Amino acid sequence: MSAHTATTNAATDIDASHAKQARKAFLKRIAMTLGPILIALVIAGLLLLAFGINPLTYYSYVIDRGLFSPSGVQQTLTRMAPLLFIAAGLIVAFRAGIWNLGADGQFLLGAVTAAAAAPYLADFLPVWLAVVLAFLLATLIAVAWSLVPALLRAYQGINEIITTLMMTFLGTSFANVMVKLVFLDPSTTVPQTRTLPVTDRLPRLFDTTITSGLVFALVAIIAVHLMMTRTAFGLKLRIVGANPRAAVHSGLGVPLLTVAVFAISAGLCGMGGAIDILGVQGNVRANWNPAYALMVVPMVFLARFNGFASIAFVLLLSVMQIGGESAARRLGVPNVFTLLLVSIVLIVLAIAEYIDHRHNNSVKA
Amino acid sequence: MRVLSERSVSPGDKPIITLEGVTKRFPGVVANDAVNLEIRPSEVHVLLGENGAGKSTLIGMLSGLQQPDEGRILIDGEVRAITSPRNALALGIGTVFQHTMLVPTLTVAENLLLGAPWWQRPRKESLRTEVEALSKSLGMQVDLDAVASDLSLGEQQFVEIMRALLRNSRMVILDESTSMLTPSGIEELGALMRRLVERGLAIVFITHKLREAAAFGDRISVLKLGRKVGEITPERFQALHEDDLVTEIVDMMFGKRSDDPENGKRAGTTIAEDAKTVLAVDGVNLPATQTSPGLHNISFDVREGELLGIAGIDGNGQKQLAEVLAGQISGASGKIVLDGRNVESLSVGGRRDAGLRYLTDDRLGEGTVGTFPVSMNFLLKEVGKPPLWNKGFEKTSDIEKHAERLIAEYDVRTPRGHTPVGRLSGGNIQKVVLARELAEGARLVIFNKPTYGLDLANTLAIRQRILDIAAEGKGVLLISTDLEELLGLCDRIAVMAEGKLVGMVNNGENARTEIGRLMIGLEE
Amino acid sequence: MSDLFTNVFLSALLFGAVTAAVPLLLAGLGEQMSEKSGVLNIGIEGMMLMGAYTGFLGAYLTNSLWFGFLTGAVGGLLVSCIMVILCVRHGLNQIVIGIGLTLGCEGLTALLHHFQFSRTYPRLPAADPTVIPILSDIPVIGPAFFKQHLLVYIAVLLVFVATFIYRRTQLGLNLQAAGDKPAALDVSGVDVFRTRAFAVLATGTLAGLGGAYMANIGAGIFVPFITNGAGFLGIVLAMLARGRPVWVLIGAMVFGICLSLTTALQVAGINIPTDLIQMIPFLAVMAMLIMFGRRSTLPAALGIPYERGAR
Amino acid sequence: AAEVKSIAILTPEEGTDYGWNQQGVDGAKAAAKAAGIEAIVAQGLGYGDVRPTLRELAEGGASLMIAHASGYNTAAPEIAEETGVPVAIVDNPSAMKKGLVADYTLSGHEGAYLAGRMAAMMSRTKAVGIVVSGEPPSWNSQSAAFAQGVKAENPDVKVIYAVIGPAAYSDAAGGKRVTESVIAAGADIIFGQGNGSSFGMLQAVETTKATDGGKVYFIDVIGDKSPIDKGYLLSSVIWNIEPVYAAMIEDLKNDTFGTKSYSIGLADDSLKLLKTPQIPDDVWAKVQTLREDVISGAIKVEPIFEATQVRALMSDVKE
Ligand SMILES: Nc1ncnc2c1ncn2[C@@H]1O[C@H](COP(=O)(O)OP(=O)(O)OP(=O)(O)O)[C@@H](O)[C@H]1O
Ligand SMILES: Nc1ncnc2c1ncn2[C@@H]1O[C@H](COP(=O)(O)OP(=O)(O)OP(=O)(O)O)[C@@H](O)[C@H]1O
Ligand SMILES: [Mg+2]
Ligand SMILES: [Mg+2]
Repeated sequence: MSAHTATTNAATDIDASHAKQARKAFLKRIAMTLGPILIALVIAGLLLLAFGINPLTYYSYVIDRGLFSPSGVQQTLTRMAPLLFIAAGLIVAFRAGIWNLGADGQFLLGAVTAAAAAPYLADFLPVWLAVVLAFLLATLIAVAWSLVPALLRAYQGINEIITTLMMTFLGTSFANVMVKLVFLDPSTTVPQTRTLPVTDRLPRLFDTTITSGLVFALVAIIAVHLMMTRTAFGLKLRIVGANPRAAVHSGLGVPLLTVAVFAISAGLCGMGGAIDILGVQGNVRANWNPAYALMVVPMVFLARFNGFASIAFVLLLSVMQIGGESAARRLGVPNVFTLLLVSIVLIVLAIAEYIDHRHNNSVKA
Repeated sequence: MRVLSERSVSPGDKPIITLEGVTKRFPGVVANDAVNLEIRPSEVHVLLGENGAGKSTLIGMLSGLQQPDEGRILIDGEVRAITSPRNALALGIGTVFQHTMLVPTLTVAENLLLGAPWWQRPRKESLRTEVEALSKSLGMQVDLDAVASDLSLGEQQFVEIMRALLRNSRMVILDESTSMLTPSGIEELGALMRRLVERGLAIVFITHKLREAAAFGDRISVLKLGRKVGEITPERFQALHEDDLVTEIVDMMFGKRSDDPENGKRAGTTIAEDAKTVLAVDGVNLPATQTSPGLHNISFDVREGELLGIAGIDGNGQKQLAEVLAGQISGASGKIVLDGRNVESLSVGGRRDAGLRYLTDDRLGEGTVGTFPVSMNFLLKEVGKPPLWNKGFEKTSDIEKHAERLIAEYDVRTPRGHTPVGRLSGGNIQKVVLARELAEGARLVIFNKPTYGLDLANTLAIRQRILDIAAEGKGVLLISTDLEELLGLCDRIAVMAEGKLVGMVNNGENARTEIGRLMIGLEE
Repeated sequence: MSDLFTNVFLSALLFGAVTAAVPLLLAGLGEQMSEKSGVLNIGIEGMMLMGAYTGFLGAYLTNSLWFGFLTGAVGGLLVSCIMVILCVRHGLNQIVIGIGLTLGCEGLTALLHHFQFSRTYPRLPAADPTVIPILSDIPVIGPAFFKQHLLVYIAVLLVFVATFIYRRTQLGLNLQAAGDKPAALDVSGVDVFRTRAFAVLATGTLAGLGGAYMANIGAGIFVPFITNGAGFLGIVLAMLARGRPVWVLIGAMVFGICLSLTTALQVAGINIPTDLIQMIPFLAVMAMLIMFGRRSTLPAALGIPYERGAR
Repeated sequence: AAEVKSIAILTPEEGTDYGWNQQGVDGAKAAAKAAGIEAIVAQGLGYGDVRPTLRELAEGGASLMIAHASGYNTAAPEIAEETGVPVAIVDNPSAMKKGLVADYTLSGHEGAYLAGRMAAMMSRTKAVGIVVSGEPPSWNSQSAAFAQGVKAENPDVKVIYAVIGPAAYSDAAGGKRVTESVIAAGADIIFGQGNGSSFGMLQAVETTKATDGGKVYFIDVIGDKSPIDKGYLLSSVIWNIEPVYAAMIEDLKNDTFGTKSYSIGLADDSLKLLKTPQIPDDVWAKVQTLREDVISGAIKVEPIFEATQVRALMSDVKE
């Protein structure tokens, strides 16, 4: 009897200490993320002061618009949808050791395809079907676009950093050509594709302006996270990424897996483009290139390729973009200040991550 | 083999280097624990110890790669910190590391020239004369214009020794330099060490082979779990008989146990006449490449319960043979029949499923994924297969349990199942790989240098495993450059040279000489 | 129509090709050195942009182009110092820091431009060319290649200096070792940190100089985002060229000539849509990649921070 | 009648470019001042998605939101629909909706035509150049009209047309390089359109000699760069947008917003050629006469917005 209670006591003790530890770890994570952001804000604040602007006002505007005002946070969440798809695509590639720096090109081609296909298909198909087909088509085209670097890498061993960078230059140029020469909306003088009417776009969530694309994006990135960490297929990709020779030795078909990685990664980036068009933009204009990936790449690294952490970092990026633009306007700072803010936050977060990593290593000793 | 009597220079009295209470910790291990050591001129100081005993770590601190956490290092009696490799070189400490430290894309000459002031032009000509002078007095030959990656590992070792000597080192450290050498190469290196100590140099020599220690050493220190557990001084060394010496060392390293692996002969099993053929290889060919001799019309078979050895000097196509059999390289022709079934067209995975297992000699390079946990490395070749995966989803707790079981069964020394395998010592990594290859369903296992770099206890354990597998009625193909190992374990031994099977010898009375003759090309 | 293609016009086209190629050449040479030593310097776009800004500022304030090149080089150098401290010294992720630096330089230079120049848009006077006697009298080619600013000749000379360094000096051996096997370099007594730091600082200097050339001579003015991705093209060229500086020169010239070709085709009034014509430079580089990229194996330790004694 | 308290203007770049953005911002400010209301300026928004900004401005109580970029003309009507706040857009008259969406597609083609006439009169080398950093409709119509003006004045004057590159708005170096090539091809007057890159064109004009050894002149569009001129600015096709914005405010008050198109024209000088000291008096006088003819309809200039048609026109001109 007493022995029994003793063990249960011990068990609850262990449970309690476990929970305590988990909570501690969680709090530490939060501190390790918020702390650096605070430091970054102080640094950026000094810059603002140098330009004669009260940093506190600036930040209160950023937070207010980006996070706390009801309509502001809806914008933030809406902006996250394409970013999350790109993040998901990058996670697959980076975890498999493929440095896909061509996400912007893949995103744009997906966007152009969706923008061209949806209104066209809607002419003779039910709208929902047209949208779904446009989404799939966009994914397909983005996948096809990645085939060049994929095959070059898989069968010729040509480094994908160069090819994907180059394919981005080419892709933006090509998307532009497609908009101007092929998918031009004849009813307007502005070079852009036909516009999908607001009512035909993806539904918004409840009574808000948040696009339902956000839900798809969250599903995509969580699915990718689970795929990479929990499934055999994800493990295979990670083996290829961590040690390609071990992959050969273990009997994995490395070239085929490489092509698969490119396809999934580019497909997700293309979906990001499609979701942005079908959910928010409605059309693509010539020379439109939001270059989201340039900012998402570092976020994914900071998240250590973890899907959930990526969601948090993408949220942060989105808040900075939406809130920063608002604050800049209200205070008369040029909008480019947002770039500087993002850059400082990025670098300080990277430093914090490094210090954390060091610390962890020495503590375990 | 002992050359004690020929010593002319008596060991100096003043140590070049003294370690006092040196301690080094890594996450989860104390690699060196309050080690005291003295290294004297004109002396070969042998360091012995199991895998992971902390020998390389000690060397790391002497060569400036690592700093001790506690304790101090005295050089010529003065306390000095060895802050960097550059500093170590300046103090006259030259090191030949366990893993090659040559830049693969540079030529031998360029590798030797590294370290000169950055603004200078490489002094190739003066290097050439210096190297020639050294070559003459030491009897070593190196091709200065060869690209480092084209050299065999043995040749690379020589280049590194040359580099240490070119730097006018007072002390040369050789970390397992013999593990990659042929028997005659080992003899040469031994002779070279003698000549060097005669010139007054100090040598630190790390090896796992007790006979080498006994043959070439003057003083022996033994490390165990980071601690120094014993030292045999030159006086005792000279007084002891070789066999007693070995026994004493074994006692120090492993406690009471003195079964010398090199005496262990296979209990004369006989393979039944009617034993089934597990593997039949017929007329396998592979085109030669720049770095390998290819394979030429290789045919042999292995029967159930049989241990077939493949002898030969490293680089004569053994690795290619193993990889062709495992399905890792394409472009080969010929027949490979496993249990009566042609497997040439099967993939690596297909052959593994059919029961063909290949234990690679490149544990870190291809055998494991260093950053992955031990538990996953057990399953590297079974990814996605039930029961540990359910419809492609991993069953995390089952995988952990599976790992725990194997860790216990194979005595893998690791802090936890999710420690990255790259952090383990070589012997323990080998156990992980072994556990993986011997899993369910093995019919024929190819071992490629399974005991290379392993300590005595691990070597014995692995050899016992190999015998057990054969005893279970499976076929074994054992590739090794260690003739003793082959003679100790195998039923038959094939000899490879230049990508050809030049002969097949039944293990027995005259096997050693026959194989030796085949290896050096005396019999065709 | 063809009467447009006078010698003057042809040499102006070639001249333009050279002008467009020089920043790419400088950036590519710089990036090549970083990559050789094992550092993937994605921040080069930011370094160029900073060099363009500080270079313009220096030249504008002192009225001296050469002082401008100096300040431009220093601007790039300062940005690369951050990269050295964070990525080489402490081993932070090179891609994160590189992109961070690029974004930061974009924001900062645009901001500074806004406060300083956005009402006045100062422009520099024309640069004096250095005329090479005799050679400059060759029709078409002469005025295009031998009536350039001295810095252009220096940039081309740097190709040979770089080749000399890689082939004939200890520094060259050090750089290659740092990229292919840093541990081997370390144990031979050469400081890997210093070697890589030197390479990254050289990259910053060259990129800054390239940016300054672009602003001071290429445009004669600084406007925000003026580099327009030239740094990223530099990365591509460096990777394409692997260890050979001459290939950076060839790649940059091919790109520059393709740019001029787009102008020529338009002026000739060939009725292909401009947007198609303008894909030519990228297609040309992509074609070079497919043809020669196979040989472009990258240094084994590229992008991997070196930590002594790590396992 | 609706009460109009404030107008907001959204521009892709900062309103300090002596061009499109500055004319918009300055015009909006002036119109607001004249009407005694507040002007809210949201500038430097880029060419991406402006919906968040539009929504915020609407929420903030703006009475009218002017989306001053053709790239905004999809988003703005949608947000007007969603929030009920009126918007003004450019380049999409078909989206007009009473009380909600007005379009002010402006075209400077008549001014550009006059500029072309003037350039043809003044060119010594009998060749003029058009350099653009992109091909949006409003630039196309001016490029075309300029070429037509040149041809009408003197069919022997060649027109050399060159686009710098895709999305080369900030490519000042490219602007200079291409302009130098065009000058080398014989042009001594450059009609330049581009944002940041137009400063590179100006720089080329200032530092390069024409093939005849003389000075090269620059004709600018939309804004007035004379404060930063060094004596090479020949003229500019100036767009004064203030009257347009003022009319919008009036229409809002009168509940007629969204029922008519706004335009700029030579008649009320909302579109005019900039007079600089570089223009000889006789030339200026001739141009003034031509201006009357355009106003009276004696000369008809049709706007051409299509890039392909613009290019076709250039090759026609040359043959
Ligand atoms: N850089 C490091 N980081 C973490 N652990 C390390 C590191 N270096 C060595 N160790 C650990 O320290 C212990 C001693 O390793 P060391 O390499 O010195 O052994 P060794 O005696 O040379 O073994 P072997 O005979 O296998 O070469 C091992 O447990 C090893 O895993
Ligand atoms: N300016 C530099 N450029 C490139 N590498 C450098 C530079 N400075 C130092 N290094 C690197 O650091 C290493 C050590 O440099 P340095 O020659 O200054 O050392 P030192 O301590 O002065 O040694 P010593 O003068 O005895 O050779 C060099 O081998 C070189 O690779
Ligand atoms: Mg060791
Ligand atoms: Mg020195």
